[in-house]
Amino acid sequence: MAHAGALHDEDVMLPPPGREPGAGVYNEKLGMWVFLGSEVMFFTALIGTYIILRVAHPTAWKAPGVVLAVPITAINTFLLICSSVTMVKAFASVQDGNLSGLRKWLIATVLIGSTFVGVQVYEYRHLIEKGFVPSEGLYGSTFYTMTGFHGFHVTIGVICLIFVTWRAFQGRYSAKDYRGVEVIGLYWHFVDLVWIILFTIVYLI
Amino acid sequence: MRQVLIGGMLLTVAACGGGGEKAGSDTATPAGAAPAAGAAPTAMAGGSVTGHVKFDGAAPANPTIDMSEEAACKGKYTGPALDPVVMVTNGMLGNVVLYVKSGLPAGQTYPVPSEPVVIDQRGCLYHPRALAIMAGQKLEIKNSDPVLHNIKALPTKNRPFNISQPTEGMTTTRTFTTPEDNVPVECNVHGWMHSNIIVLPHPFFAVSGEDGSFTIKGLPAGTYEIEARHAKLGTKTMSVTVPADGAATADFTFAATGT
Amino acid sequence: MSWLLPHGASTFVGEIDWLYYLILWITGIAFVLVEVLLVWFMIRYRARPGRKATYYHGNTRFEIIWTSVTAVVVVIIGVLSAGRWNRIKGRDMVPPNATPIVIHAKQFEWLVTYPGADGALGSADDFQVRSQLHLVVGQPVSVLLTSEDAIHSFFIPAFRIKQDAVPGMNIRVWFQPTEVGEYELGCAELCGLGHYRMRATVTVHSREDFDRWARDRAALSVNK
Amino acid sequence: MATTIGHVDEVTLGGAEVHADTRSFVRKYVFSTDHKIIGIQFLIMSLIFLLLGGVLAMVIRWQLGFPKQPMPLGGVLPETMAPGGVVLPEFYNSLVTMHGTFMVFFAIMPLLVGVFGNYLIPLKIGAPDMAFPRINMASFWIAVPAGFLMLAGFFVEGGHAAAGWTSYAPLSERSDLSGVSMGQILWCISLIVLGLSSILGSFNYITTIINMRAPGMWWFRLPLSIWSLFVTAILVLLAMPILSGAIIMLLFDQTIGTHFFGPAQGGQPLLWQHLFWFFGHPEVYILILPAMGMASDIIANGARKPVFGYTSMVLAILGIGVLGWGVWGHHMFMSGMNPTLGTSFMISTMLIAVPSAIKVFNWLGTMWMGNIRFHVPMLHAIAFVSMFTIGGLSGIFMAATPVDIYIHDTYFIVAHLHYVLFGGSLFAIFAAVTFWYPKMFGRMMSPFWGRVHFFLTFIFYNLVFFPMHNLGLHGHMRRIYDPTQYDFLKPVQPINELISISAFLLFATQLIFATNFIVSWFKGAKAPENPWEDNGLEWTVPSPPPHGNFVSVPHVYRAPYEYSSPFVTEDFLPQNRELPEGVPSAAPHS
Repeated sequence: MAHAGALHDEDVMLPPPGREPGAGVYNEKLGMWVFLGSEVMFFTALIGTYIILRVAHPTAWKAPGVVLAVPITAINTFLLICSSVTMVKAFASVQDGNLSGLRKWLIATVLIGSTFVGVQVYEYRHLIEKGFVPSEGLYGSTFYTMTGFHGFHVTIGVICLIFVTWRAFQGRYSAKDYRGVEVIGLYWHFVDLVWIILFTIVYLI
Repeated sequence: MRQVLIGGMLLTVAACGGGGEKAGSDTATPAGAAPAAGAAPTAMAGGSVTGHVKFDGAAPANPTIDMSEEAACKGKYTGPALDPVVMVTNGMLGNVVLYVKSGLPAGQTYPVPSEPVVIDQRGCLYHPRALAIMAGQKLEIKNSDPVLHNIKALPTKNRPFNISQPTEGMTTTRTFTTPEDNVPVECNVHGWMHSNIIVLPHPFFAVSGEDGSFTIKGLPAGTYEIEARHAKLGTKTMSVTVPADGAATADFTFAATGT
Repeated sequence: MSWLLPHGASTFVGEIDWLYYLILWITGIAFVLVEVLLVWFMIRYRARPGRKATYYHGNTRFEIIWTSVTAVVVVIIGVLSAGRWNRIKGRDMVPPNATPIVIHAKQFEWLVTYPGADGALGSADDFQVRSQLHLVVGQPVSVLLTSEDAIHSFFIPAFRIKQDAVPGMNIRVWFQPTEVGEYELGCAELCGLGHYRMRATVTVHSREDFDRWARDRAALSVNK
Repeated sequence: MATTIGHVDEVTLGGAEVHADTRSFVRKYVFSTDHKIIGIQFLIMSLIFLLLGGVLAMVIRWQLGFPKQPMPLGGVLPETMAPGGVVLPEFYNSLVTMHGTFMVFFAIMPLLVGVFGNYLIPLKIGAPDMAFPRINMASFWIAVPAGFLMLAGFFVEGGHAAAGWTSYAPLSERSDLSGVSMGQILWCISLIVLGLSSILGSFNYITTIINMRAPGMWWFRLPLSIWSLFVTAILVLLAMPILSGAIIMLLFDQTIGTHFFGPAQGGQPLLWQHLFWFFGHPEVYILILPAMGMASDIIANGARKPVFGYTSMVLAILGIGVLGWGVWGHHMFMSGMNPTLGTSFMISTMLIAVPSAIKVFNWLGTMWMGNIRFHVPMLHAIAFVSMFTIGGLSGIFMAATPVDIYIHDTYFIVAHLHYVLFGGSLFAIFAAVTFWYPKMFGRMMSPFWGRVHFFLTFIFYNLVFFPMHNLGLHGHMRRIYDPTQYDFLKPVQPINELISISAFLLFATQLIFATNFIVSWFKGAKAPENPWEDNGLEWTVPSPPPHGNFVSVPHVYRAPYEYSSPFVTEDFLPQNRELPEGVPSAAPHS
């Protein structure tokens, strides 16, 4: 087997060279897709519980908008969708090698993401002052567990985005190697998708 | 590496959290027991209050307990087992908890009595059915039945406990750290077994025996308000002046209706 | 160390024991077949110098045979089970003439409420007994299981009946005792430190015997 | 990904694998990113927890065999657990709970998935290391605090969790019912942390197996141990988050007063059972699939013959992996859920019995017409087949719902689960540890003491667990502290005593394995390059393999089980051995 070291720098974005063809993508991307599989099951457990409890005990829930502030959260949802758009823009610009565009859009994504978490924390504080606490009943329990863990995942996403942005500023990414950006982009779109589902079934029903 | 640090931190919190609690429950922590700093604990004075708790009118019938499923306890009774809620023997009322309600100098702390208060489980009933204990004093729970009893105490201010005593002759000691008005105690294996404990900040209390008599010892001179509490018949209070080293008498009477 | 089920005293005993013995036969044969084959192969094909194993990758015909045989056997057992299961546990299979009883499971006791002379629950003459189940031989009983605290499991080995009592749910279970005698009822779901002590006696009387017991039992006022 | 931080010789993908090792002792053996070191770290940790789980079992057996009599050495236990050496009922419930929890989560699962997943996957597929070495290291170093958290539970107020390893609500979530508060909370936190460690491990294994197989290692040339570890990793990936979600809800119920499972405010106790067993059944397949895979490897090696029906064995593994998700209801026939669900779960459970039967017949087929060498791993693997058969067959009694009415939550179930877990997984683990010990440590475990340990374990194991079937058939309920309370159980109490005594002897026998394991580390005979004359890629590198495993990327030419091939004189043909032209690389597939 010829010494494969020489090829090492160019094709790091391809699946590991000199190996049996696997999933056709490089390891980190495949790893993230598989990890998102486990995240799907985690939210299935939480959302499944919510659906079962709500079907079995519908009276514990109030009509939409009575307890939860739908307008603010609608804006918040729009914000999170925008952050997915900025993430895609960041990814597109790094593919084109436009590193300043990458940095700009990454910062935008971080800012919008953290605003989303901020608004959610504000909403929590407001709800708790109004007396809507997790121990209030099934409504409170399911609401805080689902949206709380989604918020936790968004926070982890923002922290990782900050890390990716910091490495972008170090010039770590280029048109030939933007794995970090793509992987965190996958995670971010997943978290955004989960919120769209959560927003519908928690706030609008 | 980050997860490792979080894991480590969780671990230390759990370990010292665990350690700290452990010490609190079993061993009496004198410092924690005395309420306010106040004057140093004084030696026991000579005054005392004695008396009887009488019961006038016909004693209500105590409920019978169906112990047919607990042969070991059923054997200890000749007739049907009665739950002595209102224990009246020739006009005298037992199981009444008497204690000094007020009149003690404020902020005064008292030494925790060394001998434990004993609650005995005999014939699948608590003897005595109600009792008082000082915060920090040892409560000795004895099981004289060859049968499992579990002692579930559900106080609010103190730490609840739920311990079991599967064999005869087993004794377990617990302490209550903070004064509490009423600690309900029950046995889940025998649904009819109930008892109440009042945790006091001072050692001046007594429980009236079957003959209704009681003595509260070691009181310094002064006038005090003594309260007598019966689980079912309610409470009565009476103020008494205790000489420096003599005995004052205080007799309570409860009626069938009980105020 | 016997493989026979202990003596039973309810109508379910016939159905459950028969299916158990059928499965015991099937699994017994399968067990002997596999273990004997295993031991025989170990002896017959043990390593001997100069000998080489047969270079053989498998045989699809065998695979299809033992897969289908296993599938058929388990499907047969499944079909036989489904009918019995529905007869025993089906929610609409409670016989109409069953005596209604409420059994309230609580940590470490069974509180049994009897309908009293008028045979109807909720009437004034109902009375409650602690940890004693008294039945009339041949009379089906429909027990409404409730629980106050943890999950308990109403289990009478002699009647081959078991049903969890779940707090927050009223679960109906019915059975019909067929022999006079004294049996035991235990809790089969871990429910706390006294789980092993949730024993109750089950006494199956003749009709007159039961009436006599119920009469003097109702007179006693039982504490809560 | 090439890293520039710290040491230079981080493993590079595709490049020359083996480098000069310049790492410090700490980087090399403590915080190592080498899958082999992590495998050995998991091995030591899980063997310790296996021993601990065994000690808890001994206390349980003492109490069941000799109820309420003071236990020898019992005086060492504090007054809250065993005053005067007499085990208390609440401590007994904690023992039962923790025996199950330690054995399932901290012994068998790490031994199968953590140890042999880590050690064998890269070596057997010809990869230098795992896809994400640092996440692999994090996976171990998150499991360690989880273990300490679980151990800490014994020392807190109110004792350790006491609601069974299944921790059914509402007993588990209400401390006033069980008398346990901090212990249950620690139980929950520890399993959530362990869940994170397992999820990190599983997506690492899946990525490695998919993307990093050596050239020529096609999917149908993977050894069955790797197939089973691959399907197991998928089961772990999808099942552990369900457990974490369920336990988080249980933890919230206990701490911040939410009402998921508390019936008083609308919560549903059955919801916990559904969530737990939706994780629980894939979990028990996680506990058996790797054992099946490694047993297949070792039986093929022992019988010197290709595995019978390789393709159907792979399909059986996939079948178990898929069907495993649809059978969880058979744990809940009596739970009060709608009886018609009982029928549907019975049918799906009957279906899943078929792949297990296929595997047993194929193991027999493998030994048929073989040239069987009875080395110690082969003895354990044969015992695995015969004991797993009993476990599988006793499962059919429970699948038949009417019979389950009688035997649910009795010792028949305890016998079944110990026949598949101890008779199945643990015998396979004994086989695997002995088989790959020379690869891990470069020395052989003593064959003599291996045989002594095997025969004694086999005898005492059956003396302990076979009579449990009869106890269960007699109606002996599960998890009861003192069976003599029931008159109908008094006649079977001698069986309990027999089981207890055999259990003590079984535990003593395991000390032989432990000493053999530790002593051979230093004094074991030097291991030849291929001690079992096996075809696996791992035997083509020195023992223990250097960091980076392969000097150059191996090339695979044939299926893993080409024993007694007519094309070579020896009776084994390693996967990477190049044969001259004109010799077919694989025989016609069945």
